[in-house]
Amino acid sequence: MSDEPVTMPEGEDAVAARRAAEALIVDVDGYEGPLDVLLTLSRTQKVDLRRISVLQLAEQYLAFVERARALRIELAADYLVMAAWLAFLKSRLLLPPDPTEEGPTGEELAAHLAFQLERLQAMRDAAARLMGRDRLGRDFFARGVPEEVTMKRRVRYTATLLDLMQAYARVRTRDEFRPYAMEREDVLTMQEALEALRPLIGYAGDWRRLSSFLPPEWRGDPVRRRSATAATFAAALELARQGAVELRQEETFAPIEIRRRGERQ
Amino acid sequence: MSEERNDREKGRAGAGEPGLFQAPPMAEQERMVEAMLFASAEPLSVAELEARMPMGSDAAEALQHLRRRYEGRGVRLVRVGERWAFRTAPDLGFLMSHEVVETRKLSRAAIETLAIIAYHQPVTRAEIEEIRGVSVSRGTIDQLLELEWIRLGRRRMTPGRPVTFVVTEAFLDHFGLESTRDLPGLKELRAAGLLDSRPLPGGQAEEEEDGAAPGQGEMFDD
Amino acid sequence: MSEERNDREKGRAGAGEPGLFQAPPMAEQERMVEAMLFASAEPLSVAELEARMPMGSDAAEALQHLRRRYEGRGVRLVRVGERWAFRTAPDLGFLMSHEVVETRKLSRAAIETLAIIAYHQPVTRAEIEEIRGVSVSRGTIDQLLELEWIRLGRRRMTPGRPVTFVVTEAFLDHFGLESTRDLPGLKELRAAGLLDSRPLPGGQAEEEEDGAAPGQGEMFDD
Repeated sequence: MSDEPVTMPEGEDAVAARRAAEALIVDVDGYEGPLDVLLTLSRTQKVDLRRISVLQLAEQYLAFVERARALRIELAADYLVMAAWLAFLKSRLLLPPDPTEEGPTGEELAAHLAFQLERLQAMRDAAARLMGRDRLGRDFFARGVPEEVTMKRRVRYTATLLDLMQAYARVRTRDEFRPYAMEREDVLTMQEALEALRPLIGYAGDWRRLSSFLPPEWRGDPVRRRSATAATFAAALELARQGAVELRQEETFAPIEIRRRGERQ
Repeated sequence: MSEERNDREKGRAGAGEPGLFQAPPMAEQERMVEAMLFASAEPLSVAELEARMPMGSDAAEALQHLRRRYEGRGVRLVRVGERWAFRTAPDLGFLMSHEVVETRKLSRAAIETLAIIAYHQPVTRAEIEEIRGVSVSRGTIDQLLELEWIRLGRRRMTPGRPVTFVVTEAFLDHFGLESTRDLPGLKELRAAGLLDSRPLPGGQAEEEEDGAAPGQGEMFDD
Repeated sequence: MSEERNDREKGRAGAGEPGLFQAPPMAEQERMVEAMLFASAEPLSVAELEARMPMGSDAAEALQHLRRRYEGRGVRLVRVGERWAFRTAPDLGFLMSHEVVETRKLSRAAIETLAIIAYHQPVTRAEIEEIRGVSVSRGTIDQLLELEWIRLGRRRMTPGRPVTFVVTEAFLDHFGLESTRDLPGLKELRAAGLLDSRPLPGGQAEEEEDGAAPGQGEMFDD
């Protein structure tokens, strides 16, 4: 960004004026936004930022935008928004205040713009002072050979009483430590059913319902009963396959009946 | 040293004190702090020092003694925010051309953004943009975050809960500042009202700024 | 420092000496050597120091002064071959290792073994294994011994005379128990909801619980 004051006299020094204008426009990307342009323009007034003539500033800026457009150079929306706002501000400053109108007065808006410009300038000065300070790694230095602080890790183990009790409960219920196996408590295996059925079948010369062969202790609980029924049925099939028994069923879902084979009456 | 050692032994031997062991004498604590800070390139806090010292040590007091001892020397004990570090005296920078680390040049946008964050912290991105009159590119913030000169502060309790930015201890260390209160010209800027967030008269669209004033107060008030 | 600076200016101003400029006063040279050695990543020789110092400086002499200045301090100026460097005083080496205490939960195997010892003491390793249903690693027992939560009890008067394990006072302390008899029984564990994970089918679990109480009684009878 050029620090030279930007003036745009009409007529005479047309070349210089155009160059100044072009510098501005061509550098429009170099500017950090419309506030930056305004700050640059305000410097031509060579007064305290708090006392700049916002009206004059608005005129300079509008002229700048006008020239940019005359040169068919596209301006970013930010710049045009600022131009529109400054035109509005200019009208407010020029016209006598309308007491019926809401919102801030032209003076208030102008004062705010002056504040913004002053604040931006102040931040730039502050940034320059900051960067001008003695800096680490350039003007002052840290230790060249920092010594490694070795981290000795000491592990402290903890457990709570709850952990202890839960652990014991876990062990005692064995619900997680036993090698995995199906719970067999309520399952009558076919082998067991076969062993139960085989001695009984000797007495069954007549057709009898298969359900009557369920071991008595497996009849009450429905879960146990289901398992025993399935096992006994499978055992009966096995005995039939071996030729020891005959099976029959009157119709679908009717009770299955069983009798010893070979001894017809 | 042998004398100091003897003192130390005596100090330790003294029983009947509140602690289990009595802390070593201050001269010895000063040596310890000196050694730890000398060995570290990074600033260390009182708590970090005391964590490595014998029980009952008072690193803060040892630091005061040590700071005085190094006044005017080629190496100085400096405070960096809540931490302490040895740094070479800035007037001897000319001897250090060998140690200079070439740093990436910061863009103007980055420098200004950094200054705005330092002087206005905690500050939102919208506020930075309002002050600069131009949008702040993601890259600028990223660069400052990467340098670890800024970090995220608390979210602003305004609609949208925008994040704020604050400067770090690494920032203070780099620019040789004890705290953000020592930023050059801070008092004058504040007196001139240039650190106030002054909403646009009529208050259009700048509501977000309202939250800024108390935030700043928190940060800089003594 | 300002005094030293003045000296330095005077030193420099004095013309008509052999060199083009007079060397800075020794105190200033000492500061320079101090700063260079502090910031350098490597030890520096007299020649290297002097190459960076103003003409006519005597780094060797400055080193002698500096060495004396650091005698008995937390940091010492040491000679490394032909070069010089600052090093932490050897007696403060302990500060350069930072002990971090990390709290970790006891492993499942360890806590279960511990629980079995607590509930069944004195108990042999074979018994622990029978109760847990898996073998107990040497490491687990060692860890508990090291923590001083268990110790060896009397040998069992059975073939092989196996060692038994019992819990210690430290164990009671840690778990806030007056005695192992304060440990809740299985019924209480269930009442407290600690056993609610998949109770065993049928009445077996109940039986087991019932069995636990007398078992425990035996175990803990003195």
